[in-house]
Amino acid sequence: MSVFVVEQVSRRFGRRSSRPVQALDRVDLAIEAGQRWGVVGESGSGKTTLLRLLAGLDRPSAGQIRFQDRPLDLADRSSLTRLRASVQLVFQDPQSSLDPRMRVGSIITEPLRSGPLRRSGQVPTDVKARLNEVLEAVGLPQAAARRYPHEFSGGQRQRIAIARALAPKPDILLADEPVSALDVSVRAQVLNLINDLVADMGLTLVMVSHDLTVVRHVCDHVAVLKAGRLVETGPVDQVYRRPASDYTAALLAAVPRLGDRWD
Amino acid sequence: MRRLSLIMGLALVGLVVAAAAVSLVWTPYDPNLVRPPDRLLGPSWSHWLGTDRMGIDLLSRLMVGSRTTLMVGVIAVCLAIVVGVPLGLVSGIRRGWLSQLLLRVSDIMFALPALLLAILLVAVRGASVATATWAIGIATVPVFVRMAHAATLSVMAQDFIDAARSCGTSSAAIALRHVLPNIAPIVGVQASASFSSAILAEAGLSYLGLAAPATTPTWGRMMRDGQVDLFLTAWPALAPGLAIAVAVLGFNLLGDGLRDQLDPRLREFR
Amino acid sequence: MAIAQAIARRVGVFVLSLLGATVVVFLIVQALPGDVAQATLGMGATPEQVEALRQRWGLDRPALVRYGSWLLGLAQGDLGQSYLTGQSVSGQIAPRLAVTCWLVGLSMPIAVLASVPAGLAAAMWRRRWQGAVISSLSQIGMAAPVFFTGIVLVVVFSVRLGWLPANGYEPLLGPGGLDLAGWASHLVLPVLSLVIVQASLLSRYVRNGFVEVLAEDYLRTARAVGWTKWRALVRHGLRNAALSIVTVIALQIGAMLVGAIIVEQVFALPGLGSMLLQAVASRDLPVVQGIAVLLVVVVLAISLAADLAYVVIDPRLRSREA
Amino acid sequence: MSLLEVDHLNVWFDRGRSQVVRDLSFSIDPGQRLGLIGQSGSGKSVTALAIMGLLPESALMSGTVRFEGRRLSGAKEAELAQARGRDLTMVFQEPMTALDPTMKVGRQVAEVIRLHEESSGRETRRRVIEMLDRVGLPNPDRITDAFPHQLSGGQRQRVVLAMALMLGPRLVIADEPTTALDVTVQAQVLELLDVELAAHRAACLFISHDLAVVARVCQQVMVMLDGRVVESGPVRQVLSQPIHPYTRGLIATARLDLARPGSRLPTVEDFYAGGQL
Repeated sequence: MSVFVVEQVSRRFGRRSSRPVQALDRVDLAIEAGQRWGVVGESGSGKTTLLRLLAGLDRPSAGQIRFQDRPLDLADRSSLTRLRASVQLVFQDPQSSLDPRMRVGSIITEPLRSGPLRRSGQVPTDVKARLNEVLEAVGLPQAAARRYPHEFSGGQRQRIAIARALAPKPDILLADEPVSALDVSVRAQVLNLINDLVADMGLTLVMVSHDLTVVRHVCDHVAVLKAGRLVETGPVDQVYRRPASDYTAALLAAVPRLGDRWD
Repeated sequence: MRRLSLIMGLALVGLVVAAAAVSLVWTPYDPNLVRPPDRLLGPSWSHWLGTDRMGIDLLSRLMVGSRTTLMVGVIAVCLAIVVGVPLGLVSGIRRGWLSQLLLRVSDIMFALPALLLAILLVAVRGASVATATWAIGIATVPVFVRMAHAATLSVMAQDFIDAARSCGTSSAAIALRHVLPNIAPIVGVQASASFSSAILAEAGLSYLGLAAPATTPTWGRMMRDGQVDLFLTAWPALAPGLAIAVAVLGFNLLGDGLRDQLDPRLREFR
Repeated sequence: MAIAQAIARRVGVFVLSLLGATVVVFLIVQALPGDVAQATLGMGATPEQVEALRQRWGLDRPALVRYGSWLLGLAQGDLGQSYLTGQSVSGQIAPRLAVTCWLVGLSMPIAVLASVPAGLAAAMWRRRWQGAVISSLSQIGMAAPVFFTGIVLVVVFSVRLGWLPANGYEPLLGPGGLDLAGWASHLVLPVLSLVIVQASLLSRYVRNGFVEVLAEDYLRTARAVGWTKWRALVRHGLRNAALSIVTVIALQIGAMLVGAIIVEQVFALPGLGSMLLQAVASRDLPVVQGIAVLLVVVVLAISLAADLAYVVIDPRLRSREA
Repeated sequence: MSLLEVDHLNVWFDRGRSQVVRDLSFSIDPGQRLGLIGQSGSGKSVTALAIMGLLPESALMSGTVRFEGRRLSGAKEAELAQARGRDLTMVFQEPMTALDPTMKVGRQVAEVIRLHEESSGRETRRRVIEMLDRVGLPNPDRITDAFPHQLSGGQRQRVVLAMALMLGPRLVIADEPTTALDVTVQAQVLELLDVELAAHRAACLFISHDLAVVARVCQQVMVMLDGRVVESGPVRQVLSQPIHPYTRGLIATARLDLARPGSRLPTVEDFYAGGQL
């Protein structure tokens, strides 16, 4: 079953009077259940815009997104609730994605207390138990629930954000550059966590990144965006070994490797 | 250094509040008792701040006057918060033509200083403390609309708002659960600053003779009356002026102190 | 092209705000409950007398019509006739305007000139005693109401020292010809009281503007390539300080005009303020309305000028609208 | 003689309550490139600021910094300012905010020349355009009249590099100069830095949390942990025979490209228990 089908989707920003920015230009993409997709490109390539469209936080200027084989209509409450109940997001900047005035426990359980999700009946009802489950899943002590986000380091905050995303037992996880704000040495821990969780819970993953090696490590499929247009899609292994476009090849070559001078 | 503003602010505000509270049960003399033989006395042990041209004890009258000052400030600022913050909040969350119109109107009102608005109202309805309070309150509303609007916009730009939206949290819940707690400290700081503006406006109106009648003791009015005898003695004019300055300084310092105490991560929002 | 567009947009907003402001002033003065004619004649007047007065003042016409004709007059510089004297309001305002213009026009530039070095020093020395002294002085200057400052100045310079007159005004071009000394001596104290309040306020904003620049990455870059701290701050901070000053002037111009009204009362200057207060006392609504509109127009015009200055100072605004 | 000598450097913040740099000593020879690596908060940036004399006023510092034998630590601001930009210079992480938004970029570069040398207006403009061209900016005569916000992050970082390299300084301190850039732009900027440093025979202190980036530019490397240097030596040697367990952890985590996709990645904690997240 297709989870998302993106059909000829475009997104423009800016009013008609001024020069509009074409963030996405007629993009086609089909994401099947259980797949792990990486969306790769430079800043300004439209990768985050695509993710926001999938998350139902924004609507396309043209084209259509189908979610679980039905058109996604943000104006239609039931369509939106279906999306919200099964899709969760992890953001790039763990500084800004956690409300500084809330305790970690309330942050993580917010999705469980949201009206539409509760009424949909698809989310766990025992909030306390679920909180402890996800805290354990991301490797945080239960005492963390009573503390505030600023008491945690960047890597730990990203764990909190992941715990919040997992709390309502989503089928699909969307992640926007989940490790690019972190030190290289912390990156490994968060990538391990994402890998384990996606495998254990059988999630469908869509992860945006500018780093092809990160995508290769976590994903099985990759879509390469350049200036709003899709330049290449395919199994990650194939794209990594034999990139079909020069742009992908350039992206790959640009990633600094330890071996560059040393080997 | 930062703590200092807060402590001094609290001390000065505390002094004014204490004077008002004590005046309810006790003042050194009757604040309305006219004693012509005692007129225009300088400060002494029996009259700490001296007496005015009617022989009334200045300290007693100042203490009673602080009640008006605080009352006008509290009512005007509360009015402005209760009306202004929700409007600013809603216009920051729902950005339609209605919000735009609201902001435009508030900008126009902003061009009308509190004192001018009060003068207009007084011209129509006659001078009274109530009219002055209403005018100051109404004129302060746009301040809070603007401030709450700007603060709401910066909170709404944070990722945690998208996180909340993406799990179906309604706009109302977002406003109450995320935006309001995050802008509350800024509202508090603004309230303190607006409180001192309100005190200044009320004092100005009273000084111009546009607020309280001569019988009601207010600091501005006392200065107006004291100025007449300026070449005989300066005390009746200076003492209430000092009181106003102390109160305004207190609330200004309190506002600065509160702002410095704000969580540094919250300051990024502004 | 971009600049022209940005300017046109702001002028458009200005015109709309102007219209809005006339509506607000009109509504407050004319549409609030209370019968001015009755109030003027007192309770003893017969209904016929009241009706006659209402007719004479045109109060019997519907509000919309009255607003329309008032607006039409405004557009031609006609503010209507005084209830009291029957004279044209514009004609009465003209001589008073000069006093207020001198007062505000002299105070503002002096306050700006004083506040920039004070703000710069306070920012630079913000961790030392010199900065603390400047900041404390500006706190005190801000806290003291302008009439208190004025009275203190009178006590010192008129009562104690006897150097300057405590009140009154003499025009620059009086009946006896050019009278610079008389004119100046009557304006020194009023201008000084306004300057103290405004400079205190401005220097605080200027200080904060400079402090903001101190924390900017580009100041670090400037120092890394060879600017000393002071020179880097002046170099990159002045524009920022200019933005702060423009912002405060735009925000505070209303408060400044009101301050001028009060100062006129303190020093018994025959300016717009005292005219306004007399009109309020005698409920001469056309005069009140006329002066109020004039003041609001000035406030809006200054806001417009500030907005335009922004476009000139900040290049980001220019192209963002392109 | 060493170009830069840092001797027993200590830096405290918060009125001496928290120590950020602990007893740090090292030297850089002329033309040598030294990488300084560590997690955020390990004290690398503070070390750079201390060398430049750009520490915030609230910081306390002890120890000495010598540049070509002259003492920089404790020198007067005017004296330091003369050396900065001409003898040694620094490039910062955030290209978006490193330039004054209200000033044309050409003028900001030109000021570096005018600060330190006599130069006519026309001559200055020629040199600015030439330098902008050298750092690989397209249409340098157009870009010189652009405002920072009209340029991309990569372009701005090139402008910053142009300012830094304008007068051919003998030491360039680069504090995570490419962390905020896209990988493709990062590669270009690193290449540019490499070429320009070589052309000027300038030494470099290169700060990064990314071992792979440091290895790309430097011959020597120092590993910093909690304000201390725990290991230093030639890059080749440190990478092949790391001694400190923390260094081993860093190296292991940096080799994402060698890991089998989907496999568990090694973390620093596998090697060094003292480090936290």
